Amino acid sequence: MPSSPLLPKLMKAHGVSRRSFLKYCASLTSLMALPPAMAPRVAYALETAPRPSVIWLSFQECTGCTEAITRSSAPSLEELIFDAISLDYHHTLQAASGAAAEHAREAAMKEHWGKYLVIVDGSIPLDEPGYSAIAGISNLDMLKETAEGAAAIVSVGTCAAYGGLPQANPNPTGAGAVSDIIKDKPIINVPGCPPIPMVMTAVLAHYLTFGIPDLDELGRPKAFFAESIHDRCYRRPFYDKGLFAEGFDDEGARAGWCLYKLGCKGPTTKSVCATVKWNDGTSFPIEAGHGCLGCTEPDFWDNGGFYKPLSAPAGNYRRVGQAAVIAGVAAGAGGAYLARKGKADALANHETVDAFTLEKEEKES
Amino acid sequence: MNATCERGVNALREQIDAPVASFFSSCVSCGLCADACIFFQETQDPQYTPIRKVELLRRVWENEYTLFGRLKSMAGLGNKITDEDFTDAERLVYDSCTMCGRCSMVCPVGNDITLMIRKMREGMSAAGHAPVELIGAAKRHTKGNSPMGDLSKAIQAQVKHASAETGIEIEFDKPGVDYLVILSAQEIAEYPEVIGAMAKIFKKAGVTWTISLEAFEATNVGIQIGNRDVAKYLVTRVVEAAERLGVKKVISPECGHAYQAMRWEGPNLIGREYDFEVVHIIELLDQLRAEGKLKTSGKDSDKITFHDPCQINRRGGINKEPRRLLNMVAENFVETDDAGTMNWCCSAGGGVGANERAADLKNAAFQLKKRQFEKVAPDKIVTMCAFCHHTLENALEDNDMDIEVAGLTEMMAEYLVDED
Amino acid sequence: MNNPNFDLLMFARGPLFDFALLVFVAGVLIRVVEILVLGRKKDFSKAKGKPVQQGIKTIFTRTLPRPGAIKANPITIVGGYVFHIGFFIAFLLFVPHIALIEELTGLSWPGVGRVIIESSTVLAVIAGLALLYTRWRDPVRRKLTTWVDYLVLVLSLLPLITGYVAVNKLFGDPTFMMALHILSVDILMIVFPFTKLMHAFTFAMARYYNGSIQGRKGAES
Amino acid sequence: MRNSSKSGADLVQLMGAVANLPTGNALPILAEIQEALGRLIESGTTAVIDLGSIPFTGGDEKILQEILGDGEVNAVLNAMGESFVQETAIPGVWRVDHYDLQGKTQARFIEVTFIPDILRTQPEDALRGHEMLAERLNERTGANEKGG
Repeated sequence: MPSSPLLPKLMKAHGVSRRSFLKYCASLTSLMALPPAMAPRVAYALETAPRPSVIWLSFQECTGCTEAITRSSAPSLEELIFDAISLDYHHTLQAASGAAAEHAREAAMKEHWGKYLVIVDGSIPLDEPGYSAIAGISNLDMLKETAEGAAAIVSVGTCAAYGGLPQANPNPTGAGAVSDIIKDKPIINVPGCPPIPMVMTAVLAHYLTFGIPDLDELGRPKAFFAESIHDRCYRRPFYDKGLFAEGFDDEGARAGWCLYKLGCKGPTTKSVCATVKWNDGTSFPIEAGHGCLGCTEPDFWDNGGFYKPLSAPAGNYRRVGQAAVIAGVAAGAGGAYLARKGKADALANHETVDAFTLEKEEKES
Repeated sequence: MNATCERGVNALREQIDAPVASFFSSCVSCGLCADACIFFQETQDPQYTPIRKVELLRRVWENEYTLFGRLKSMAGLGNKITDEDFTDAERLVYDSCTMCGRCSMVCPVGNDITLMIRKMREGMSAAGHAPVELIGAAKRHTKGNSPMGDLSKAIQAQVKHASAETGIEIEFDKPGVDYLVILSAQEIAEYPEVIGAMAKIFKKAGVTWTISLEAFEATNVGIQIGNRDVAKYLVTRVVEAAERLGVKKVISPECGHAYQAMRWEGPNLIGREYDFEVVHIIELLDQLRAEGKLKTSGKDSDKITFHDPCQINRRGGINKEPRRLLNMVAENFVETDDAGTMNWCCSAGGGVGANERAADLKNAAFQLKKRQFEKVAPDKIVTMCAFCHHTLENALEDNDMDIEVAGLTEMMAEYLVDED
Repeated sequence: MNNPNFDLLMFARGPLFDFALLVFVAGVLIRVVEILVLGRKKDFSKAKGKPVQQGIKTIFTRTLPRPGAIKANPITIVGGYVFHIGFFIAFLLFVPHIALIEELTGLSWPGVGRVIIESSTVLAVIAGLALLYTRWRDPVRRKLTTWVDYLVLVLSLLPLITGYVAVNKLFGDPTFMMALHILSVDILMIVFPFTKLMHAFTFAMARYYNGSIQGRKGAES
Repeated sequence: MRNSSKSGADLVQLMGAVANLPTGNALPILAEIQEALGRLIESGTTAVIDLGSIPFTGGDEKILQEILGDGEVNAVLNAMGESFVQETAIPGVWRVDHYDLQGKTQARFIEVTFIPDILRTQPEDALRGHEMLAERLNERTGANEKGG
């Protein structure tokens, strides 16, 4: 029975003790920023939640999000969560292809109409349906069709959440985000390029246990996107001390100084990268020596350049500056001409005065 | 050819140059100039804030010499200058300003407000808004040879008297001598002792000098009124006499604005350098002292303080010279507060003394001097400007203060070494 | 989906900054050219001192007040110092600002830590408020002050306040506050050439002229 | 530039020092513990405080440790990584720190309880233990039978 809870059986199969499961639930509760008293409820929900049917749609994407979520170095409970879902359609992972694969999707939709979860990675081309299609069905049609019977949609990765790289200027395909198209379903955005796997699992766990998490104005779960990377960055003390790397290979960079001047977008980027980190907590981009690109934010490709400091102007200031000098000098010259002329006229109009013409007519007598 | 508002505006237009434009561009309305002004200090009336006194000049500058001002005028938002504006400025530009220059010293952005008052007066006088007393003096000086009228007879009598008293012959209009001495009308009328004093000192120093009967008057009411044409006319008399006589130097007497007129404004009024040098009498005395040609013996035991004339010290750069001289002859020399570069005006310079309308303001301003003198309580106040001398003498008397006032030249002559 | 806060930030950093830069650079150039072109008549009087040297010297020496001046106008002078010094420390020594200047001009220098930047900012704001107060309360300054002066003072304080709020995340979305911070600077740049903010450039000219006029006479300045 | 490597090391130290400055959150937490302990005595209500949910640095930990101290029980769990369950010198107040397989901190809790749940053997595990023991006994007896 696909809808029966599978987790206890899986745990047993993997030789995971219940104590380990409780420990995991406690940690998960903390990660989801839920009160610790909720831990037993998390455990209960995970144990009893029916195994949901999940349809994973991949559109204009690079498969990085799928890679990230399937690349765990050690077997973990995160994997169990994924095992707990019934991934009925994922055209990269599933064995079936072509018509058979589409049948699987249709069958799953039919069987779980109104209850299945749709996960989307990749953006949707809106200019021309033919830019991206699967089995002859355009991404737009497939999303609309699949979303109709969905209980909720999780937009995984910045492309699905906000348009991402395909939408970057000049946006050749007219790429749009899921939320640009689907307006009548709850959508959880888990942006990132790719998102942190642990965040994806925690969001799924939250969905499985308590439904849609608390979202911010950009549709992101607040538990993972409330604080900026800058706030929790281990290099922050250097920022506060005024110590900044000037190049990627200078002494400051090697000493671990702040990467702000090298274009780090940490201050304007909300994500838990600096605390949860990547590859099972090994590191994150800033720790690896590169500034944050701001990948969890909309339009991050076009926000003024990856290597330009956040405080630097982002427009055509060089050309404008030159134009300003020319305009200033030209207008100054015009003003100068008028001023000089005014003064010359004044001097030409000078009436020589003597002691007897210092008074006004009516006063003189 | 009569004074009109338009003539006044045009004169202001002529006066605006890069310094003025930079001053107005820089003013941040901090108000620090107010405390530098003797009239504000004594009245605490904010209208006497120095920079406010030149508002009219600022308006002309904004209207006519700035792009944004021009655009404003084109949009009908400009400000039209009327004769009333000039009338309103009279009391600020003439009555409550002695052009003492203290405000120019304190302005944090470096505005020379005093210079702008001088320029304002060009416009005021051209528009017919100069004080009547000063206009009268200008007329008298133009027609005669001094602002007090014709002083030919008086100067001849005073010179004769000095000659008789000192036994030194003083020749008028003698060509080829070292120095041409010019005097202020105040000295001729009130303090003629200075003539004898100079005669004695120059004789001892072995320098030759003369006085010109055609141009003996050093003062220049054109500078006080603020009219360059009048000032030029008056300064030309002295320049012509000096060059005709072929003197090396013209000695500017103990008179503040005369020094400004002769030494600093004169060449610019006539548009060329002089063929001679202009030195202030105190500068000259100090030079003679340095050369060992001025020797004194004995010292005055009175408690003496020194009053710095604004135009000679702050605006003229003669600061250490009088002190070096005074120390030769004064045993008990005490400075007042703020003495030197930041000294306070005698209260009546820059034409204020002649201006009846400003009498109350002048009296109010003197109270500051009074307090300073009371603090030092000197027996004698020495100065190097006949008009300061005159003002202090009268004001002290009006305020029932029994303090003697003396000119420095006269005092130096008194202690000249008597050997032969 | 867009982040309106980030879009505002990009607008402030992008097109509006470009416009502000245009107005600022062209405006300041016009104003400076306009002053210089009026020129000065040749002075025929024989110099006693050294006008050029004293002019240059006065640019610096006039930075210090005359003895006694502080006592007479404590708020204006002390407030003025604290405001200017604080403003320039926050502006010129905060590394993100240096990064901006480096981007524009290629010039760079070391910055200082947050403690110094933030205390300077706080002091500058307090000083600015004190200056505002004395403008409003003191009869001399009240009479001199136009509405533009009040506006300029307030506009000069806004970048300090918004910057402090943004960096410390006191309230509001930090990205939004950062956008407001840059917006406030853009506005300051735009009003700059039209107001007394020009003194930041012309004070050196004014002090030079004053010094050289006095210097010619051998008088102090 | 001469001393830069040295100053670099100093700065790393400094960075650590700055990161470990107490945030001032230790005392409020202790007050909360005191209150929770009262409730535990009165009504048997247990409480859990998640130290990961608020800014809590090494400096804060030190203050907490100074005041709570070490108690009588000190258990190490080996459940998908280590967990340390220690009773503090204040009986009824427990520290529960979970680490993952890589030894990274997963979660830090203060539990105010008579015994942390995680120490108890879970019925499901006991059930599995019962099965396992039966299997093992079966194997042994089976082997004995064969061998005997």
